[in-house]
Amino acid sequence: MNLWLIPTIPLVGALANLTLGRRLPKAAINAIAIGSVLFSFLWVLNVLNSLGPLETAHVERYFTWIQSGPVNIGFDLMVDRLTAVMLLVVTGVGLLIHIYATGYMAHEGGYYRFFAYLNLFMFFMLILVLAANYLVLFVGWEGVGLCSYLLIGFYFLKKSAGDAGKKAFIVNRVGDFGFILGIFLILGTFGTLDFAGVFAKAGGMPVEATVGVVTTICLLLLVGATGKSAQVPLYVWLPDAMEGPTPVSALIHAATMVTAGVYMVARSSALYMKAPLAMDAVAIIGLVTAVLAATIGLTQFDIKKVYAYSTVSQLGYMFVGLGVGAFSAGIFHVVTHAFFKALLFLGAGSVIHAMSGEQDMRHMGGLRKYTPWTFMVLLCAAVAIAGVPPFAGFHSKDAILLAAHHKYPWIYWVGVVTAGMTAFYVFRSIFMTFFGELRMKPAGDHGHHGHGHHDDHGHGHHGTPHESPWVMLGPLVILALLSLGGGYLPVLHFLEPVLGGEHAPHESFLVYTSVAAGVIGIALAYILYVAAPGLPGKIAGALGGLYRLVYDKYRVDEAYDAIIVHPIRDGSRSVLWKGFDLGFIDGIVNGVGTRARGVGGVLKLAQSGYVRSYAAWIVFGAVIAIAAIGFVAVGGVR
Amino acid sequence: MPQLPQMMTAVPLSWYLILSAILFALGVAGFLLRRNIITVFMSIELMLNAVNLSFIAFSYKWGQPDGHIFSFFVMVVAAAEAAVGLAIILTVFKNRSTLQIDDVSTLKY
Amino acid sequence: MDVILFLAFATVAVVAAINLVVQTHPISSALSLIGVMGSLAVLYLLLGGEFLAAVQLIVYAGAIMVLFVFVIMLLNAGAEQRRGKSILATLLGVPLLAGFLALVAWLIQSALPASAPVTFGAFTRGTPRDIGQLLFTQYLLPFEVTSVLILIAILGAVVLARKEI
Amino acid sequence: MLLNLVIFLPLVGFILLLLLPKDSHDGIKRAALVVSLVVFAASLLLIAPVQQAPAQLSEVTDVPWISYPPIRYHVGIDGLSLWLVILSTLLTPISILVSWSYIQKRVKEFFAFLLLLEFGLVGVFAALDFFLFYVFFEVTLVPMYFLIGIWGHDKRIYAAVKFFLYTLAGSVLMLAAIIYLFNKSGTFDYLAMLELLRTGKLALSHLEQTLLFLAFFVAFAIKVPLWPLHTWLPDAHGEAPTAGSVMLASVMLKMGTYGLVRFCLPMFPQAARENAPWIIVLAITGIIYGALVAMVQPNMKRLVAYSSVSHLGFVVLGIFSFNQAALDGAVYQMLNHGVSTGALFMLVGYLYERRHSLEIADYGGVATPAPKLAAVFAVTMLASVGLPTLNNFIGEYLILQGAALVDFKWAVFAAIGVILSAVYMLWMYQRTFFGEATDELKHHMPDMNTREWVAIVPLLVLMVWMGTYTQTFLPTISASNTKTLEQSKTNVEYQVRLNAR
Amino acid sequence: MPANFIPSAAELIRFLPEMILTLAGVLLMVLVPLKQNARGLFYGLTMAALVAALAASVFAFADPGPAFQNMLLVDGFATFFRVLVIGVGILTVSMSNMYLARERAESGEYYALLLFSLVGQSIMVAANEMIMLFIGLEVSSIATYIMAGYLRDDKRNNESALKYFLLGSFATAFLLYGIAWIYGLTGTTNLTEIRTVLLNPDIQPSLMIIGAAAAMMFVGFAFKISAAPFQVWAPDVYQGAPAPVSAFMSAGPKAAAFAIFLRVFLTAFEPISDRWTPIVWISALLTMIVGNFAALTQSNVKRLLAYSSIAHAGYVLVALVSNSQVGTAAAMFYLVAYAFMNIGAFAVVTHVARKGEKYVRIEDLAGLGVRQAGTAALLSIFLLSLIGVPLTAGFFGKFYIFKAALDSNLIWLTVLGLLNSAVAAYYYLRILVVMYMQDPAQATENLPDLAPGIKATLWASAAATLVLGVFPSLALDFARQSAQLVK
Repeated sequence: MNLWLIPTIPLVGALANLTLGRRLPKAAINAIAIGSVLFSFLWVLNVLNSLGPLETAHVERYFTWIQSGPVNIGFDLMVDRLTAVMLLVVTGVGLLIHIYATGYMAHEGGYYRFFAYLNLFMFFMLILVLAANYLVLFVGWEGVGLCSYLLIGFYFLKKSAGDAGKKAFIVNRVGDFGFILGIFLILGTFGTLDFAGVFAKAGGMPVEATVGVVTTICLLLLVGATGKSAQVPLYVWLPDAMEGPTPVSALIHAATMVTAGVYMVARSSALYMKAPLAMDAVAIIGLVTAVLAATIGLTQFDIKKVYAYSTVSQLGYMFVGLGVGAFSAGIFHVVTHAFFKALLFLGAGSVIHAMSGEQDMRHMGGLRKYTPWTFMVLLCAAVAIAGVPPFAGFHSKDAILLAAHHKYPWIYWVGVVTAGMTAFYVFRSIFMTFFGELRMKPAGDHGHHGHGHHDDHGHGHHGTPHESPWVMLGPLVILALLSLGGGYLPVLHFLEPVLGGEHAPHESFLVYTSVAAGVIGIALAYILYVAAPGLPGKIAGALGGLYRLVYDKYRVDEAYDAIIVHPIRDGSRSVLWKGFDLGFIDGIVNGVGTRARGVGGVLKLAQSGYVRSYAAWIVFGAVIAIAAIGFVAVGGVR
Repeated sequence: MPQLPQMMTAVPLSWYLILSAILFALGVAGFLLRRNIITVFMSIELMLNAVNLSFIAFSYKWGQPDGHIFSFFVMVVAAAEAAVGLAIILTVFKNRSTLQIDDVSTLKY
Repeated sequence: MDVILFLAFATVAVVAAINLVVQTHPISSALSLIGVMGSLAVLYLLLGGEFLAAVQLIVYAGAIMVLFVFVIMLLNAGAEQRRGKSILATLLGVPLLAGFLALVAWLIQSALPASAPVTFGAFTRGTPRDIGQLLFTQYLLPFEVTSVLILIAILGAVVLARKEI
Repeated sequence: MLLNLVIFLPLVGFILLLLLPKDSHDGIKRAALVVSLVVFAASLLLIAPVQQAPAQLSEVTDVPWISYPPIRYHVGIDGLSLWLVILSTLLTPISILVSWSYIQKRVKEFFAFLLLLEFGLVGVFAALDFFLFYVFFEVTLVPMYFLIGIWGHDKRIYAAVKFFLYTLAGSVLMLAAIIYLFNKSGTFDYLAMLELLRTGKLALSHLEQTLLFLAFFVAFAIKVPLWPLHTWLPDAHGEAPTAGSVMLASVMLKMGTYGLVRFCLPMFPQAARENAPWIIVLAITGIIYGALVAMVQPNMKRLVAYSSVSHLGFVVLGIFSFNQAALDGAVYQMLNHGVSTGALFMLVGYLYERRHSLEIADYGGVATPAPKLAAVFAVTMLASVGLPTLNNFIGEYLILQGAALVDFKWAVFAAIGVILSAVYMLWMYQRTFFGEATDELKHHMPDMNTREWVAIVPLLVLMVWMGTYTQTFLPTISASNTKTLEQSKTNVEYQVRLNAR
Repeated sequence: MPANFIPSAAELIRFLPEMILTLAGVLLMVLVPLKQNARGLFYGLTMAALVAALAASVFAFADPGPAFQNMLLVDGFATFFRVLVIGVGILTVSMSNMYLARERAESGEYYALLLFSLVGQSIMVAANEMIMLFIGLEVSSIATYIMAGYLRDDKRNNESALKYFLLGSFATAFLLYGIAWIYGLTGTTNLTEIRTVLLNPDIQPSLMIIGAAAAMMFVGFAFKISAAPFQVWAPDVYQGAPAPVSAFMSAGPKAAAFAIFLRVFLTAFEPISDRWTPIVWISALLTMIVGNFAALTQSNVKRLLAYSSIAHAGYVLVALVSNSQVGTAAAMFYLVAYAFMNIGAFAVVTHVARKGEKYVRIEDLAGLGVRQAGTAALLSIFLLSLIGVPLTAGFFGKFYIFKAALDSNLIWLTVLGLLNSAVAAYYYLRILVVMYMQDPAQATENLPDLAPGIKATLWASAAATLVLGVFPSLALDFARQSAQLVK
């Protein structure tokens, strides 16, 4: 079935662009980039079409990767229903975003570099979802992390971009630390890393026999997932990741990569279902993340930041879904979220494009008459995410909430509140951006804030905002349709057989409540940002410290710096390096040297140059020798 | 200790040896104490004489003249040493015009 | 008789030796050394070393010491002036000397508790005849080699003491 | 025969270079390059015979050298030494290439010393006679001492002397141990002695075995270097010329780890096992410590040096886990470290040749004027932080996996080093390559030239190759390691029986 | 009294080397006044004599045995050392030629003295009798005293000669006194007979006195080989004497002194070895420590080499302590190796020092690696050998010695000695550092090219150092065969 073609073609595209791109015209670069993704999309369709219903997983083994003693890992790829879903999302959304990017990045430097990285990302992401064992999955896992590092740091001239990229990579490393330990433990426990083998063995074992170690495994995997999927406490990298170009934010930090954690947990559902404790941990972490991020989202003004925190919050939702056992619901939300969140980001990108690089919503407003299309598509996305029936978000979110209520009702209620907040901040952004009148700063001034790299966006048309070209709007429209209708995709029924997890009974009351929460949120947003624009400031003032705390994202970054980063760095410098290495050890080493010279300095004083003192030495030695050999009959110092 | 009458006629061999030891030691002392190079050298001669005395005493003990031969050779050596040593002392005196042994101490440490 | 002679000349020898050590003027040291040698010659005789007694007087006291005195005169070395004393020498020297003496004396006593007492005339093989015989038979090689020694002495004197040409 | 060629051809080249006229620089360089390339080609031919029977010794030569005590010229290679030999023969021509324009003064001596160094290194990995091993072990000191001391940076003399004395102090103990072993067994031959141990003809008391093990261990631990005996390394690396750092990091450090695997494990199995706990503690300390200190180094080369301390800590951990996977990983990691750290030092050298500074602070924004250099550096850096599909990942994974199978907490602590490696590397990379470049930096920073490409490409290829298709290398290593572990186990059983009596 | 005292032809042959040397010396003495400084002639004559003597000593070994009523014993041991000292003589002569010319010193007397002192040494190493031993020692020493002060107008030479002479005679007096007592208690001066007496329980004299006497002989020997605490004279003397003479003294007479030391203590006094081993043990350790540590702080190359030669004497003493055939062989090999590398080093110093030995500080070697790469390379070979780096003779020397020590379970002495050799590496490395890693100081007058004589010495020594470093068996096998002193 040549599954390997699916990831390899984008890889080839990436390499081609990396090596030759410098000399190629933009058209060629586009052709390579989009062509490769398009190919793998089509190939995915072809594969799924020919594999049929996928009752059982289809595995392809290529070559032994690592073979040593107990470790025997092949480079294997597989397709089952979960993979199929992810494949379609990744390649499909990925394709759209590639197309969009050709327009968005049209005037950027390092064009070829950008698309090379993007293709490389596709390669690793596809490896990740196609992997047939944990280590190959880990390859994709680390690979996408690398690409996100490269793409976040794409504008490497800016220090902030570099920092953000570094932060992303390192925080992910912390997650991977847990993940790899989990892998060690899996191999130690089950003797293999193949999904099939592991789950088969896990299924075979009695719960009480394995619960301890399996729980440990699941928790370690969870650590990995929190890193990649930006959950508490490792979510801090994602908002900064918005330093990257908007299409990157859409593809990697909204639609695909960040959902890898969800995918991995869902993939390991067989293990998790044997570790209730771990399940609860997943749910709690998801919930905390959802609430925390949502609250922050309420207060931000940078449009991309708003959507970033929204992403974190939505990922939290997915984890709640997984944690309460509704794996397929979680994945379903991954799919719909991919649609509307990608759309939100791309739309935001279009807005930024229109505003020639402006990202602060306080300087926007009334855009709907300048950029009607962007407005329309963003509206679709908004209603989708707000959970307004019958649009995409409604279905997935409801599935999760119902399952949550089925397990822990209180989680449901918190979820509902969060849903309300979600609806609020999304529409807040819509209203601030498209309603009211333009609060744009005088032209030529925007270069100073906003972002330097966007300056070349402004070329030609300062002043009035402008609608984006069709190459950007096209994908937007498609995504808009998907956000609207995506809820009717049969993902749930497709997945439940493979992922298991009990199906929650449908209770209309609960549905109405959550919808109501969404509506209330929208209404509040309208009141505050359209009807009575003065109000938010007052409320903020009223809340005072609390507001500022939330506005400063609970100062988590500062806390991490103060508690972890600085102590380690300064400690290493002053204590370990200066103190121990240079001070202690080299002190000893050089000390020995100086001592030796000192001893020598003393010893050579015997050489006073006076014959008679020399004679004295000889006599002295003679007496000693005579005494020793003559009288001290030692049995021999041997 | 042998009894008195015998003592009148005969001397214990050990007395000779003790005498030679004393002379040897005095030679050592002279070497250590005297500052005039020539005197120092003479102290060495004194030591050699002490050694000779022992040799001869011992060859009396064994009743064979090997010891005499040995001390004869010692005298020859002493003569040769005297010639060379005094020549060296002369050169030193020529260059430094001193016979104080402690003045000849530029090479040190 | 022997005892008197021994004690007498032993005393002379020791006193002269001590004098050698304590005198500050080389000449007096030299003279006392000659004294030591003279008395030693007598003791050699007591031990039956006729030949050596002669050699002692002729070669040693005669030739060698004359050489010493000659050099002393040549360099007209005066008495030592006390200065530049090496502390180490004095500090270590004296006690070490005492220790050394005691050590050796005690050794000798314990080593030869009952050695044959020395009576004059008991040993008769120290005559020039015996010595000569041995020198040209048993000790031929060393005797020949001493010639090299003398050569070296000559050479040394020539090399070191001759004037620049 | 072929092996002897690989060993002695560099020596011939050394003498040849000495005979060449002093000032025909190009001739000297070319000659050196040709010789080293021939050696490399020859060493490649060694692969086939070894792969026939990786656990056995191939290409064995065994002729008497010194009649008393009976010292033989006994060389041969198996799956363990094969790749290390090839690593040495590969990196020598590369070092010659990187020194092509770097070395301006006293060219002749420099390249001569490089070849002499190669002679010693190959000899070390091929020797099967303790005495011969020691001889080669010491012979490598001299050229490296001069390489650091003559062509190094400002503090070169201190560094060179420190390097020499540190290593010498360690190896004299090993010499004592070797002599002691000879006096007990009457042979210097490695295989013979193993046989004696196995059959019990050579019975070492527990104390003897422990002391001998420690004597060898200290000598090797200094070379590795194992924390806390590592402080010569930053100085040596920091001051050495590029080629010196490359050879030192890539090959010379492996002499220590190789010695541990080749001698300490099979010869003194019981002592090795008994002392493993605290050795592993030191190793893990080194992993974390090295990473932390590397993080705060202002000087690139010292940073990489400390990163070596960290990486070699992994190797030692793997060796003393007494586990197939861990040991395989350790040996594999020796090669990985040789490739990736060697490449890192080369790239730092490229930067130095352009900017004449090793202080990270003097750089920044290099990516703008020299994107290719930046890209290559990125790949190398990623390899060294253990990114999957690049070589180091395999080694680190196997080591940690193996250690985890023995004792999970070892893996937990050691894996912290993996996080930190990302920290210091990325931070250094960002400070060096990202940001706005000053004009004069732009002016001094041409991109990589052809020679530099030629030098670095083989290593890049290896990074990917060894990271993706390990079957080329791992089976041979694995086979010989299986034997090593086997020997050590049997000897342990024997020892236990002995002490039971 | 022996029946026939007329020496047989065989005996004369066994004495041939000494005769040749003596005759050559005398011939020189005769020629000197006739032919004013005909350097070439004297040089050629001396060389011829030395080569002849070398051949003779090998030839004499064809029929080993005693000579002259057991005064001499020409066995492998004696032959080994005869060849060694005469070889040292050859190397010294070939480097001295240029030196004497440079210093405008008469060469005839110098060579004569050298030959005579070699006579003394080759008698020493073959001596089987205290008298022979003593006379040989004196012949060698007195000649060396004169050579140490050979440049009579040089203050350093005078002082060196005076110190060497006074202290040397002083120590000799102790030696003599010891001999006297040995004679007094055993009634013989023949080494093998002394041994038999000591082994015979019936006539065994008080071991206490024997020990004391042995101790006094130890003082005499220890002085000659500059073992602590009798090493004090060595640095001053080596520093003051003409460089070639220092080279000679540290290689030839020292080796000979070691030879008799080994012979006396391992044959005559072997029965009481458990008495003297401890003190030699301590002395060996002290010698290594004093030599190495004091050398760390030296700035004058000659003085540094003097201290280093003290340290090396310490290593050889270790071999003596191990008191075994292996140890003796090790000591013999070491002395050969040491002779070559040390003479080589001194030869370079001689060359670099220029007229009047103006440049003998370590700094004066700065940049030698650039100014005269060849010389520097040779010196580095010698230094590396002195450090004991493999593939040089010095390494095998140390290796065999410490192996012998371990054979005798001298574990602590071995470890301490090895650590000492690590310390020693430091000051040799300092010279290497200065040569290669420091730029030449300004205002150093340019270095003349290597004179042929010195070049010959250097190349020969270097070649020997390396060859023995790769094929030690060449010298060691013979040493091992002849190391058996007690038949």
